[in-house]
Amino acid sequence: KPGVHEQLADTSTAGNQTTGTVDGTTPTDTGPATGATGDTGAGTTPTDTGGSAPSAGGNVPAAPADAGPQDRTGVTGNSITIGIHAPVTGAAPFPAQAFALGREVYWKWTGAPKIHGRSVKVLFEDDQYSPVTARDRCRKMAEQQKAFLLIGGGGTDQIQACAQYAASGGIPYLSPGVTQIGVDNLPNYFAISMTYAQQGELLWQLISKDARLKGLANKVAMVRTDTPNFDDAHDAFLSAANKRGKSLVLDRTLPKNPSQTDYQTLAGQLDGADAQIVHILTAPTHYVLLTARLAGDYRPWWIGGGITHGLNAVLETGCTTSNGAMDKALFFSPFPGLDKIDSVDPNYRKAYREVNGGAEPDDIGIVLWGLAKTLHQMFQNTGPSLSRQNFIAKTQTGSFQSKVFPPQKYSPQNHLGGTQVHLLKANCAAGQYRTEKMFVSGF
Amino acid sequence: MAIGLDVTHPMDVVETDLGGMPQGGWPARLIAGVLLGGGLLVLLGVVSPLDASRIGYAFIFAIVGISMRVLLGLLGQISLGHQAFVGIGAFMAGFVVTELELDFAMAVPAAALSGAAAALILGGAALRIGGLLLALVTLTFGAVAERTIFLLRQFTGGGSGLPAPRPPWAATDTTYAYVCLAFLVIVLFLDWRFVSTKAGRAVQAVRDSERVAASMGISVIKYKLLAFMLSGFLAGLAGGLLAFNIGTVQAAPFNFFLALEFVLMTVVGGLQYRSGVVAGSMFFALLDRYFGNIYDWFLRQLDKVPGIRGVSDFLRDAIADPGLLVPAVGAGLLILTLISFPGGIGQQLRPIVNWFRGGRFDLSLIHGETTSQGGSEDVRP
Amino acid sequence: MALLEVKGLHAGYGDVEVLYGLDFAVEQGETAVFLGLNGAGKTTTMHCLAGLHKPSGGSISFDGVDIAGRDVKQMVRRGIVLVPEGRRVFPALSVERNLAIGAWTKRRKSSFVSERKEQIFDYFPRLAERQNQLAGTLSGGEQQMLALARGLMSDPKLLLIDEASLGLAPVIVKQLFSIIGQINATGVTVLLVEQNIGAIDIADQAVLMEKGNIVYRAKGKQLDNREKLREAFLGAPA
Amino acid sequence: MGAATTNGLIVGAGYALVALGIVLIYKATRQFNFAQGEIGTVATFVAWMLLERDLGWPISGTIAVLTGVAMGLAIERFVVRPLARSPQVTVLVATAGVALLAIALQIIIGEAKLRAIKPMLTGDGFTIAGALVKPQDLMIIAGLAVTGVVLFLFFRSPVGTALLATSQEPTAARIAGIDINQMSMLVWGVAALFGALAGLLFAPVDAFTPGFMTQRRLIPGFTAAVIGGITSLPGAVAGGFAIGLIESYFGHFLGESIRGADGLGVLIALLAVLVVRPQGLLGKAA
Amino acid sequence: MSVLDIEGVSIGFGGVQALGNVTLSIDEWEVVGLIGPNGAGKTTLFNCITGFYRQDQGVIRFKGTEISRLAPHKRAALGIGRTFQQVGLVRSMTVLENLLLAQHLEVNYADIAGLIGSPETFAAEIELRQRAMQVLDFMDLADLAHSPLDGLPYGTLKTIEVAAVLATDPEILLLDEPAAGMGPEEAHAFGNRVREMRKELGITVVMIDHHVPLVVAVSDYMYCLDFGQVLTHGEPDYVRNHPDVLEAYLGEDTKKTNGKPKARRRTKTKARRR
Ligand SMILES: Nc1ncnc2c1ncn2[C@@H]1O[C@H](COP(=O)(O)OP(=O)(O)OP(=O)(O)O)[C@@H](O)[C@H]1O
Ligand SMILES: Nc1ncnc2c1ncn2[C@@H]1O[C@H](COP(=O)(O)OP(=O)(O)OP(=O)(O)O)[C@@H](O)[C@H]1O
Ligand SMILES: [Mg+2]
Ligand SMILES: [Mg+2]
Repeated sequence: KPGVHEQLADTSTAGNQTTGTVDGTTPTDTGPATGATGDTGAGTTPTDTGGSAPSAGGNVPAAPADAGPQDRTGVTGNSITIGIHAPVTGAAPFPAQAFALGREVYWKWTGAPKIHGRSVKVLFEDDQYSPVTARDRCRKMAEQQKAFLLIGGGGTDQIQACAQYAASGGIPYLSPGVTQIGVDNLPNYFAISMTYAQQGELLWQLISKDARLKGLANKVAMVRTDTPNFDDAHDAFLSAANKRGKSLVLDRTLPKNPSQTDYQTLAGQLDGADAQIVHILTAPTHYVLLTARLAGDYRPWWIGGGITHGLNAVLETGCTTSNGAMDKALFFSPFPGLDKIDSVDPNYRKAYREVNGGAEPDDIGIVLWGLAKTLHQMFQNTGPSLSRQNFIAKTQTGSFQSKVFPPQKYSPQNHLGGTQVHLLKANCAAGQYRTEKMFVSGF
Repeated sequence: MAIGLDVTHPMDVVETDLGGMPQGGWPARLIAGVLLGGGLLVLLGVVSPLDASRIGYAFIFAIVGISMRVLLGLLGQISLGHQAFVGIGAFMAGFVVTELELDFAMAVPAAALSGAAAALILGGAALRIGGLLLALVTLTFGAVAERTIFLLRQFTGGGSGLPAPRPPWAATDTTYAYVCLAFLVIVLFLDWRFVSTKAGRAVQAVRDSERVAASMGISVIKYKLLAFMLSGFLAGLAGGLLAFNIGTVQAAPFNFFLALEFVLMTVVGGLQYRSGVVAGSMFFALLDRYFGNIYDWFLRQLDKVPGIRGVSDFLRDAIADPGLLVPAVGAGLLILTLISFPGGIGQQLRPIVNWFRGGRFDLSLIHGETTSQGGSEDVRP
Repeated sequence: MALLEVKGLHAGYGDVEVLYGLDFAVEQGETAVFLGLNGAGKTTTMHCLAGLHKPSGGSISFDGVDIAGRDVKQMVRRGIVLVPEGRRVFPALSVERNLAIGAWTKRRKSSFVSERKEQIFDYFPRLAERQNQLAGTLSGGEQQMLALARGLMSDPKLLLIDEASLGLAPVIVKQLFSIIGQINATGVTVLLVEQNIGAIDIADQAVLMEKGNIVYRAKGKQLDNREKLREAFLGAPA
Repeated sequence: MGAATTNGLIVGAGYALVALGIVLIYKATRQFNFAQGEIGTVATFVAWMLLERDLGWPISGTIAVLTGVAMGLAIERFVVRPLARSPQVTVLVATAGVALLAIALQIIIGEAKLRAIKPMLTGDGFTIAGALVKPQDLMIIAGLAVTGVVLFLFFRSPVGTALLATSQEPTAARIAGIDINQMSMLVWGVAALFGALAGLLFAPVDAFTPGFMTQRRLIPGFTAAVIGGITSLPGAVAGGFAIGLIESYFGHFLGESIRGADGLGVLIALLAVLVVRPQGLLGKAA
Repeated sequence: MSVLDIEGVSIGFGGVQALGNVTLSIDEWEVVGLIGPNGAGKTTLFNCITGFYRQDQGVIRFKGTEISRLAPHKRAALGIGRTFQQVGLVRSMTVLENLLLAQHLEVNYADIAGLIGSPETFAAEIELRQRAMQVLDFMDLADLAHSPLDGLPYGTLKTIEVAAVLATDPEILLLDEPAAGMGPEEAHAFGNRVREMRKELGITVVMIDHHVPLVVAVSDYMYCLDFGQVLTHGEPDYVRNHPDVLEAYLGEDTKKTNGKPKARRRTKTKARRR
C-alpha cells in the first residue's frame, strides 16, 4: 500500500517537518537533537512514518554525503556514545545479567581498539518488550544522553518502533535482521544479519539438501506469531516452498500471548498433521512452551532463522521441558556457538573474562561482541570526521567483515546487508548449541 | 449475591469555614492558584521535548485515573480490563486518521465514543449483577481485547503499528503536551460537575445501596450503565490522546499489567480525592520514565559519601538494570499506601486542597477518618 | 461478694470520652436493667464488659478477678456473653448453623449442644420452624430472637443483652422478658439494656445512665415505686 | 472433537485447581485473592532452587509448600489483617499489589528467565484421541481430586462453619468466642497451601517464569470461579472444566478464522451465564 | 377516594407463605397503622407495594392504576415513598447530600446537562439546596445539614430518613418501624410530627411499628396482620382492644379471653371510617 505511505510522508512534511526522512532528502540543519544547541525547534518531534509497505529487498533512496551541516551528536574528540535497547523485563526478555556483562566487553578489554582516537561508551535501556517504552527509551538515549547511534538487541516490534523514531531524527540504527516491514526503506536503518524473509529461501535449501531433512520435505509445517511483521517471512518461506513444488502440511499462527489451550491444541494439531519439520518463528518463550506440550513419540525437527532461538538459554530450559523434543533443532544464526568462537576469534573468551573478573563467557556475549566488532569496522570505515550523515553515507556503500558475524554488504538501495548465516544444532546432552556450518550463503 | 462495596466519603467534602476566611482570604488563594497554574504552563514550555512528551503522557494517565475514579470511587465497581477501553480508543483514533483519513478533531471524539460504546455493550450484560463481578468480566474482556479486537487487521492493522500522526498545529511534543493538559482540565471539570449534580449523586447512592436508591426513584441499571459509560468514554478519550502522543498504536502495551497499573495509580492516588488521583496517575506514569535517572543520581550521591563506596558498587553489580526495580517500587508503594495511608496521596494533599477551597490549612486533615465497613448487607430488602 | 463489680469505669473513642467513671455491682443471679436515652453510653458499657472495647480506666472484677481490658475470647471463656445491638446474625447461614456457632466454645460437648438446642427451640418455637432458613431472610423480629437464642447457646454465667426488645412485637417482648426471667432463674446473671421500661418488671436492679454517668440506681423495694423511676427516666410520663 | 475434548479437560483441570483456591478465600473471607497464583510461582521458584541443589522432589517440594504457606500467612498478617475494615475492593487491589511485588522480587533475584523444573514423573506420555497427554497432566488431575475433596469436607466441619460465620459477621463471631485472627490465618494458610501445590503441579508441565501462574492461570481461574458460582466448590471445578472445554472447542474449530477465538468464547460464555443464571452454574440464588 | 388498593395479594418463599390473599385499601389523607407479630408479613407487604418483591397473585393499584409490573424506581416516581426497617440512607453522604439525592425525581435538567456543567444546572442545584433545607427545617434537622451520618444516633437517623423520603415529594409514605430505637419521649414527638406532616403536606401515611401506643395515637385506621393474613382492621381503639389482637399480638388478657368464646366475635366489616 504505497499510497498510504506516501500520504503519511506528505503529512509529516506538511507538519513543518523538514527532516524529510521518507523521501530521502538530506537532513537539514533543523534536524532534531543536534546535540550542540538543544534546539526545541519544529523538527524535534519525530513523526512516524510507519505503515506496512512491504517491499522485497529494500530500496533505500540514496543520501548524498557531505551535503549540508553535519550532525555530530554523541561524538567528542575522544569518545563516541552509542545506545542499545533490548528487553530484559516484559513478556519475552533476555537474561539481564548476561546482557549487562556482555555489552561493553569489546570496548573495555585491554586490547580495546580506538577509533580514530576515540573510545566507545555504551548506553543501555530496557525496552520492556513494549514498543511504546522502546520508543521512549530510544529518545532518552538519543536526546538526553546524546547517543550517536542506536542499536536494537531483539524484539521485532520494538526494533521497528525505535528504528522509525531514529529515522525521523536521522539517527543511524543497527539491528539484527528481523522483519523488513516498515524498516527496509528507512535511510538510517542497517540490518547486520539476514532478515527473516531473506532466510526463507535458505531454509528451503537446507530442507531439500540436508540428508537428514530431505526425505521429510513433504511434511513441513510453519508456526509463527500472529503479527503482520512476520508476514514477509511467512510469504518468503511459502514462495520458496512453492518454487520447489512443495506445500505445507500445516500453517498456523500463535497469538502474541497464547493461552494454555493454544499450546495444547497446536501441539496436537502438529502431531495430527504428521508435521516432521516445523519452521518456528516466535519468541523463544513460545517455542519452549509449545515444545513442552509434545508427548508420546512425536519428535519433529524444529528449524528456523533468527537469533534468539539459537541462544543456549533457550535450550537450557527447553531440553528439560520438552523432554528432549528440542534436541537436534536446527537454527540459522548470525553468531557462531561457543564451540567455534575460538576458531573465529580467539580474543573473545579472553576479553570477556578479563572485563568481567573471570566470569564464564556465554553466547549472548558473542552476539554483543560480534555486533561491536562490526560497528567498529563501520566507524573505521566512516573515517575520522564522524557525523551521522557521514556514517550513513559511508556505511551504505561499505562491506564489513567482522569474522564473527557473517559479512555485510550494503548499497544505497539496500540496507539489508546480511548475506550469510551460521547453522547451529541443538545438543541437549551438552546443553548447548553446536555449530554445524559457518558462513554459508547456500546449501 | 450481596457483595457490598463501600468507599466512604467519595464526595468531596467541602469543609468550608463560612465565617471569616482563614489564612489569606480569597486573594491569597487566587494568587497561589495563578502561580501554580502559570508555573505549570511555563514549565511545560521550557522543558526538553522528550520531557514534554513524557509529561503529556502523564496527563493522559491522569485522564485514565479520573476514568477509574468514576468507576471505582463513585460506582464502587472495579475494572481490571481498563487497558482495553484505552486501547480501543487508541486504535479508533489511529483508524480514523490513517484508514478514514480524517483528522485529529474527528479522531479524538471517535476514540472517546468507542470507549463509551464498548462500555455500553459490556455493562449491559455485566452490570445487572451486583457485587464485584464486573471486575471479573472486565478482566476477561481485557484478555479478549488483547487477543482478538486488537488483532483485527481491518481495524488495527494486526496490532503492530497503526500510525497516528499529530495534527500540524500540535506537531511538537510541547504543543501536544499543552493539548493533553487542556483535555485534562476539561475532564476534571466534567468530573467535578458529575459528582455535584443529579447523575453523580445517583451513582453514589447506587453504590451504597441499590434498594435505597431505587426507593428514591433512581433507576439502578441506568445509572450503573451511565457511570460505566462515562468511565469508558474517558478511557477512550485518553486512548485517543495516547495514540497521538506515541505516534504509532500497537497492541503490545495494552496488556493486563497496564490494567493493574491503572488500578494501582488510582488507589495510591486516593479514590476519594480528585487531586490525589491526578497526582497518583502522573506519578506512576513518570516513575517508570525517570526511575533510571533518579537511580543513577542516587548512586552518584552514594559514591560521594566516604566510607560506603562499596554499597553503590554492590548495587551496580547486583542490579543489572535499574528498570528491574521499578515494578517492585510501584507495588511496594501501593501496599504501603493501602496499609498506612488508606486515603492515598489525595489524603496527604488535603490540607492544601482544603485551603484552596477556602478552608483552613489544617495538617490534621492528613489523618483521615478511618473507613468503616458498615454492618452486614441485608440479604433482603 | 458481688459477681460483677465495676469501679470507676472510663472509656472513650479516640480523644472523646464517653464513660466518666461508672460504679455498679451485680450480684450472682440478679437481673439488672440499664436504662438511658440514646447515646448515654449503655452500649459502650456492655462492650467494655464483653471485651469488645478497651476501657481507658477503672476496674471490672468478675468472680473476684480483674478482667478489665481482656479480649473477647477470654471473656467468653469466663462465661460473659453479649447479645449485641442490631441483631448481627450470620445472614448466609441457616438458623441451625447460627445456633451452632453460638455454642462454639462448647462445641466439643455435642450432647450439651443438642440438649441446649432443644431447650432453645422450646423457648422460641418460631425458630424451630425456621431451622433451615437462611438467617438473613428471617423477619426483623425473628432475627432478634435468633440473636438472643445464639447468645444462650454457650451457657453463659453473665448474659449481656443490648436492646433485645427492639423491633419485637409486644407479645414477643413479654415472652422474651419471661424467658429472660426463666434463664435468670437457672442462675444466670443478666444485664439488660432497654428503652422499654417494661423491663423493670423483671429487674432486681435498675441503673439509669445519662451522658456517660450513672444518675440513678434502684434496688429491691425501690423498684416498686415505678412512677419515681419513670420520672427519673423520662422526665415526663409517656 | 475427541482431541478438543481431551485437551479441554486437561487444561480445565488446571483452571479448576486455581479456581478452588479462589473460591476458598472468597467463601471464607468475601475477598478476592489476586495473589493466589503468585503463591504458586514463589513455591515453584523455591522448589527449583532446591532441586538445582539436588535435594530431590520430596524435600524440595515440602520446603516449597511451607514457603508458600508462610507467604500466605504473611499476606494475612501484614496486608489483609490491617485492611480488615476496608472495602472489598481495597483488599483485591492489595493482593494484586502483593502479586506484583512477588513477581518484581523474583525478577530482581533471578531475572525474568524461562526456567525448567525437574519433572515429578518422567516418561514420554501418550496420545488419546489425537490429544497429547503428559504424565504430569495426570498428576494435576489427581491433585485436583484431592484438593476438591479436602476442601469440601473442610467446609462441612465446625471449623468451616465458624469460618463462614466470621466472614459474614466478624463482631458476632468474636462474641461467640471465635478467634477471628486465628480463623483468618487458617484460611489464608490453607489457601496458600493449595496455591503452592497448584504451582508445583503446574511447573513441570511446561516452563515457568516469575508470574507464570498469574499470567496464564489466574484469569481463567477467576473466570471459572465466577461461572461456577464464586462460593461453590463443585462449581469451581465445573467452571474450570467448562472454561477448558470452551477454550478448546473455540480454539480448535474457529481458531484459524477468528483470532483469539478461545478467549472470545470464554467471554461469551461468561456473559451468557451471568445473564441467564447470575448466581453461576452451581451457585445458590441470593 | 382510595389511593392504594391491595387485592388478594399472596407471596411465598419456598415453604413460607409470607402473605396469603391480603386485601386492604388506603384512603387519601389517611394515616394507617399496620401492626402484627414478627414475621406476619408487614415488611413483605411494603416490599410488594414498592416493587422489591413481585407478588405471586393479586393486584396492587395506585390511584386506580395497576402497578404490579413496574420496577421499584418507577413506583417511586409515581409518588410511593418508603423508609426501611434498617435505615435507608446513603451512609457515605452528609445529611444534606442525602436530601439532595432524594430529590432526584424533582430535578428537571438532563443528566448530560449536569455533566457538562450547563449554566441552568448551577441554578437548579441552588434551588435543590433551598428545598432540602426547608424539609430539614420542617423536621428540626437543619443543624445537622452538613454532618456525616456516621455517629448519629439511631433515632436521629430514622428521622432523617423520613425527611429524605419527604423530599422525594411522595403522595403516600410507607414507614417501616420508624420509631424503633427511639425512647418513649422521642417516639411521642415523632408521632406528633407524622400528624403534622399529613396536615401540612397533605400526604397519606402507612406506618408499621411495634410501639403500640404510638400507632394508636397517630393512626386514623389500623390493620393487624398475622401469618400473612389480615387478622382484623378498624378504628385504632377497636383494633387495639380486639381479642385476637390482644392474644396474638399484644399478649394481654389472654387468660381472660381464653375461656370466653363471646370475646371472639368478629366485626370486620364495621367501622370503616367515613
Ligand atoms: N465507634 C464510635 N466512635 C465514636 N463515637 C462513638 C462510637 N460509638 C459510640 N460513640 C459515641 O459514644 C456515645 C455513647 O454511645 P453508646 O452507643 O454507648 O450509647 P447507647 O446508650 O448505647 O445509645 P443507644 O440508645 O443509641 O444505643 C455516643 O455519644 C456515641 O455517639
Ligand atoms: N426473601 C425471603 N426468603 C424467605 N423468607 C422470607 C423472605 N422474606 C420474608 N420471608 C419470610 O416471610 C415472613 C414475613 O416476613 P416480614 O419481613 O414481612 O415480617 P414482618 O411482618 O415485617 O415482621 P417483623 O415485625 O419481625 O419485621 C417471615 O417469616 C420471613 O421469614
Ligand atoms: Mg446502644
Ligand atoms: Mg418487618
